[in-house]
Amino acid sequence: MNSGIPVQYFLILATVMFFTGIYGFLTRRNLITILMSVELILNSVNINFLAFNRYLYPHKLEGMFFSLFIIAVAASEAAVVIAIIINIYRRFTTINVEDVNEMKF
Amino acid sequence: MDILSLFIVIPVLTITAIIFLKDAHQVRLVSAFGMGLQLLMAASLVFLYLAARHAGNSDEMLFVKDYLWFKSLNIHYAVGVDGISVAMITLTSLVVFAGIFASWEVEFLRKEFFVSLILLATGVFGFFISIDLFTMFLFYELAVIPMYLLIGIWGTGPKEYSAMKLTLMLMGGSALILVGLLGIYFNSSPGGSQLTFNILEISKVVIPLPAQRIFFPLTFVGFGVLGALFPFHTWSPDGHASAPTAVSMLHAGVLMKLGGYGAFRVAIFLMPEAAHELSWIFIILTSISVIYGAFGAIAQKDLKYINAYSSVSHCGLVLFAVLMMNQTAMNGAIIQMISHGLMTALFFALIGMLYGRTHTRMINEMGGLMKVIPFLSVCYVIAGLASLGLPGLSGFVAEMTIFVGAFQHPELFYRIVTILAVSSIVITAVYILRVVAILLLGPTTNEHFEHLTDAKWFEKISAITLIGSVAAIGLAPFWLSTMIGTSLHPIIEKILALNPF
Amino acid sequence: MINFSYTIWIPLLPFLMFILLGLAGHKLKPKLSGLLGTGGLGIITVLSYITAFKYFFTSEKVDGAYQKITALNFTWLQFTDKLHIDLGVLLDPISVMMLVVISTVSFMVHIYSLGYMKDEKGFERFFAFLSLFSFSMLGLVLATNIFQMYIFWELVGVSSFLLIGFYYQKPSAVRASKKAFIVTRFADLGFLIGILILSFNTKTFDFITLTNPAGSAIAQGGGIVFLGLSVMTWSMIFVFMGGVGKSAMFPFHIWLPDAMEGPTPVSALIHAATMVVAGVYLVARMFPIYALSAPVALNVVAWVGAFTSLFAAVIACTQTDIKRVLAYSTMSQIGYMMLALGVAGYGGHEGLGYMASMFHLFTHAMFKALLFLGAGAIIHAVHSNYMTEMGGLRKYLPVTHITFLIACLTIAGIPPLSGFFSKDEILAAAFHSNKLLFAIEYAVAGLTAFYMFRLYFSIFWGKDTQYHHTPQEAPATMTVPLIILAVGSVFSGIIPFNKLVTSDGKILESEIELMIAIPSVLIGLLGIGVAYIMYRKESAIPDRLAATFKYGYKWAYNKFYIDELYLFVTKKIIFRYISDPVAWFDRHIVDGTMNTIASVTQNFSFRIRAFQSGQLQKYAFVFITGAIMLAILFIYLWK
Amino acid sequence: MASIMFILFSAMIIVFSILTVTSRKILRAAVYLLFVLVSTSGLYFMLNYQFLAAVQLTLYAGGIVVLIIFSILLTSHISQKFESSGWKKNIFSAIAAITGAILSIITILDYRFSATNEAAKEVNMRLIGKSLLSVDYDGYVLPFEVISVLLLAAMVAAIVVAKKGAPKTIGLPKINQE
Repeated sequence: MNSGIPVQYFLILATVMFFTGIYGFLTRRNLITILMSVELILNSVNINFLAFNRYLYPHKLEGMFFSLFIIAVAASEAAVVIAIIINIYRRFTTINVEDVNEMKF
Repeated sequence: MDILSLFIVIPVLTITAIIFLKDAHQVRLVSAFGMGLQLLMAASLVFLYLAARHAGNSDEMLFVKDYLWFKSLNIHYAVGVDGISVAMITLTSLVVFAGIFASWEVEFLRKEFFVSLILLATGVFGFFISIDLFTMFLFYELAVIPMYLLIGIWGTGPKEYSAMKLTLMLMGGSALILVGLLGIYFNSSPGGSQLTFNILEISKVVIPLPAQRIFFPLTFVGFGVLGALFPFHTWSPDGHASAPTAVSMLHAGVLMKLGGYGAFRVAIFLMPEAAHELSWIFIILTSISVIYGAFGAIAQKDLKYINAYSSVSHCGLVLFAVLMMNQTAMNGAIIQMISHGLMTALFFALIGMLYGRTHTRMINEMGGLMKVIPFLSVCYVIAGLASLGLPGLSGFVAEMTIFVGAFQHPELFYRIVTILAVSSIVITAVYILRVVAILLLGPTTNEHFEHLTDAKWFEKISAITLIGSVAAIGLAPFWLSTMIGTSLHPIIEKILALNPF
Repeated sequence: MINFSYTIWIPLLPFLMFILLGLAGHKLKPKLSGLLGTGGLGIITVLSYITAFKYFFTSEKVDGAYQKITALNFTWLQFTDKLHIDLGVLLDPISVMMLVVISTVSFMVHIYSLGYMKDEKGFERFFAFLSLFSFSMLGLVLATNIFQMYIFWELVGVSSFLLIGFYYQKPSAVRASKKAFIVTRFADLGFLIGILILSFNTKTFDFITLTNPAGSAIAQGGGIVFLGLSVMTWSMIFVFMGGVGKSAMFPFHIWLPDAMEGPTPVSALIHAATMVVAGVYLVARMFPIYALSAPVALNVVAWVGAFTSLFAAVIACTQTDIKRVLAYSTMSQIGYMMLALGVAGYGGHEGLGYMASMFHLFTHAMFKALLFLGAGAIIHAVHSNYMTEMGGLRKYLPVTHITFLIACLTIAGIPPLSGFFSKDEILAAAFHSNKLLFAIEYAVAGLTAFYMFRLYFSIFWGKDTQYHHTPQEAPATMTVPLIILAVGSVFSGIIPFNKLVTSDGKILESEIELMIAIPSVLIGLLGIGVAYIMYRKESAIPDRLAATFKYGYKWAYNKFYIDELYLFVTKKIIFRYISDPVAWFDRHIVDGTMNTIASVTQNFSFRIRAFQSGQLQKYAFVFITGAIMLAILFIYLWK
Repeated sequence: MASIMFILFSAMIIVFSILTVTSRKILRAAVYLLFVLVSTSGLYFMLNYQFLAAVQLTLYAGGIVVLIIFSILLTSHISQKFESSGWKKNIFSAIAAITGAILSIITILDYRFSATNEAAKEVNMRLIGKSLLSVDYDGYVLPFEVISVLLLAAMVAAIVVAKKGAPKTIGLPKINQE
């Protein structure tokens, strides 16, 4: 099914996705959109893992399981982050990341 | 338990006892008891030491004990004393003892005050008994740090500023010392065997000259900061002015001596070649200290500032003499340390007592105190006379030994500088007499002063202890001078053997 | 060899007395402490006389010369193998003579003080200080080595300080004591430097070694030259500087007139008879070195002495405070002694000046103490120091009057009183050495007679002044010392000094040279005559003279403004131009640098803390950029 | 066929990723994210990881995106438009991102990947299940347990953190008014 596509394509795709996530992470102000960017980054990594697993080491399952665990971690991360966001919102009545700078100096 | 470690154990036990005391009134009694015991220990140490020497024990250090406590760097807890350290230990215990009585009426956080004070003393004692450079440095830091709390909490005036300044500058000095010590350590074994921090072992090897050239100035300046070497002395006036009485006493009386002692025992003893080569730079700096401190003192109006500058001048003389690198001058340096320690402690104690009564330290706000509080005034005059080098008091012995010793230097430059340094005795006389005349003599200017009370019993103990010691050294310097001289002898031999000048 | 070891008690006894009176004095009754002090001094006087007798008449001479005897010596402080401070007792003609002088005058002053200081507060303190002074002075003259001398020199200075400032609530006394101490201290600096140079070159402090004419010390010193003069000369000039300070020679004389603020017995003891001659004693002690190894320094001594004697005599003619007149007179007379030393040589007839100087020191101690004590009695009676407020006192104070007159005649050099002999010897010595110096001294002799009789006539004759209280003759405790000293002044001239105290210890043949003696008596009589005309009765001549020599008089009256010059130097230069700038420099430059370092660090950290903005995205940006940079670095640049 | 599918999916992923991070409306961004995630699962199918693709769909697309949307609803207006962030920030971030991307891509293209010649394993549910619970060489029971504890902890933490009534709240929640 995938015979025609070189592994590099997957990797380039993942890279683009990754840096799009980075860009979002750096530019978005809303904490939730930042979280979305993080999800993008995580996904791009997943793609990489699976591509490597499939193309280079098809007889093993590490990549797949790694992706599986990443998805699980991402899920818990999302849960906690959203709880934090809601808490921050209560405290500062905003979820703009630039206004949340209590940790400065 | 060896006798030297007792000098650390006793203060530590005293501190522990104070911490567990419930009644604040007992704190000072316990402290006085502990430090009195320490004084007795010091006295018995002197006797033990002299007895051992008399019995023909000619080791460089006596009562040596050595425990390894950090194997990979070969750091030992090593203690040992020679005549110089014995003299310094005696000085310290005298000053601490007097200091406890001088701070008898500290009310605020009394327990913590005495704990910090004794902790400081512990550091000083540890410093003087150590013969392992690292352990020595450890105790040095232990002595410097409580000072921050003591000034910052119990001080007067801009105390936070002064405490911070003092601590930062001394820490800067410590940093230099640490670099110097490590430099010595890594050069301590040119043969490639085990590196060591032990002073005695290092003194047997010759540290390569290029290394000495780097690490001698570092070590010397590092200790010089504590010894009020120009231009690193400015912590001293502010620090002393803000510190509470006992802390000023201990600081000027003992802690500044760590500088001189360290410069002598570490910088010059271990790196004599570089010391000889570079001494002219530091001779210039120290003679500036001597003259400059004295001139600075003339212009001051605050008693503590006057005394702080005077200390700069006198401690400058210590470093000056140490750098002359001959037996007599070094002997004089050690005696000067002791003498200055005692008399400056006396000064600060008296200033504290005067301040407690008049609530001012400005000389022009006081006057005619001799009539009102004769005991304290007479003590002040005696302290002043000791400071300006009156024969019969310790200052004379110290200064004359230094001057005669320094003047034996074979090079003309050093002799001329000595004459400059000698001229400080006149300037000293000027500022001492100025203070005495304004402060004590003349008519009583302020009617509030008419009702001041003279010294209380604990103040008398404090003053008399110190005056007695000053007079004892002044009248019979022979014992002290000989005790120090015999210990200096091997050190000088070493220096001379390396530098046949 | 006679055992002199008991002489240790001579200095030790007053020291013990000082400790006793100083520590326990306030617990004793004042009278008891006074008697204790006086009694102690009495014992010392007896001991001194015994010592003098034994030394001069029973000790063996070698080659007809008195030997220096070290009665006792122990090391007090070891500097090096060769240099050590010893404390001990050295007996030789001059120290024994000084013993007699000091103990006699001191004893008289003690007795006198019992009366004079009777109702003063701090009576026991006064006696404690007097004991301290006696201790120091005796220790000074008995010193076996130059450093012991320096030690006691300093102690003498401090006891003088304490005694001048005895009335410590009087600002002028405090100022005077401070001035005395600091000026002499400055001079002592020279002394100390001199000692250092001397000891560096000779490697010894010991007097006997140093002053041995055949010894190595004297031989060595001439060789090494520094800035054109031999080091020996340098060291001797510096040592002499100490003597100049203590003996109130020009230019360090300014403290002595002010020192008259102290109680009058103190002035008599310290500032007339004993301490101020310490400088003379010092030069005499080191005399062989001066004479044999440092002739230039000896010349300096002579000229300083001559100048001071003239200078002080001129000022003395204009002063009105009787104690100040006496103070300037003291300076003038000490100038004489210095000059005599300065013109002397070592041994033989050359040593005439040395002998004359010591002789004059002896007689001067007697009559000057007498003058001061007499002045004290007058002040005691009149409650004023100013001769303008006195006159006609001969009726009220007969004993004082007679003794004072004797003293005045003595100082004027009228035969057969003692002053005649000693002064004559000095003039003779000067005459044989340097005619110019002789001329100066000759003039001074006339001036001396003039100002002393000016004083005498103004006080005891002159106008009849009305007093608030009729002046009364002093009590016996005060008059008895006056009489004893008067007897001493009259008869001490017959002591054969030429046999006893000479530069090399041998007998010096000298006789009165009529060629010098007669003119000197004549000029003395001339001075007395002029004073008689001007001050016997109230007359307008003095004022007219003063008006004629207006500027000269004004300068002399204001002591040639030397005080002002010093004040200018100390106040303006030391305080304002050295000390204050140093303090400012320290606070602002040195400390300022430290503070600047601190504040720069602080500012820097305030600046860089902006990095810690709390902005998550900035952190992330930096992190990612950094990661990319590193990647570029490691992949492409770091090959 | 496969390449068309790939192009399709990757085009969707890239386009919607960019839309996700640039859209000024937050709910739309969430929806774009959903599209990205769905396309990604398509890629997983292509790579023959059906199980993972399913997980991706359910957990990501179903769970996380719903969670995100809920939180959006709790904290923002749906129609709220973001003010665009500063151009400086955007440009610098873009430069950083593009540089990074280029760097990575160059590296990827430079690198010669070499695959093994081992026979591919058939990934089926049985194998996955066995591996997850196995302690063998290929077993993942430890991470599995760890992840389950983590999930539990995350759940508890989420509840604790988001719980109302923390004592030091500065502003009252104004969700209802909005």
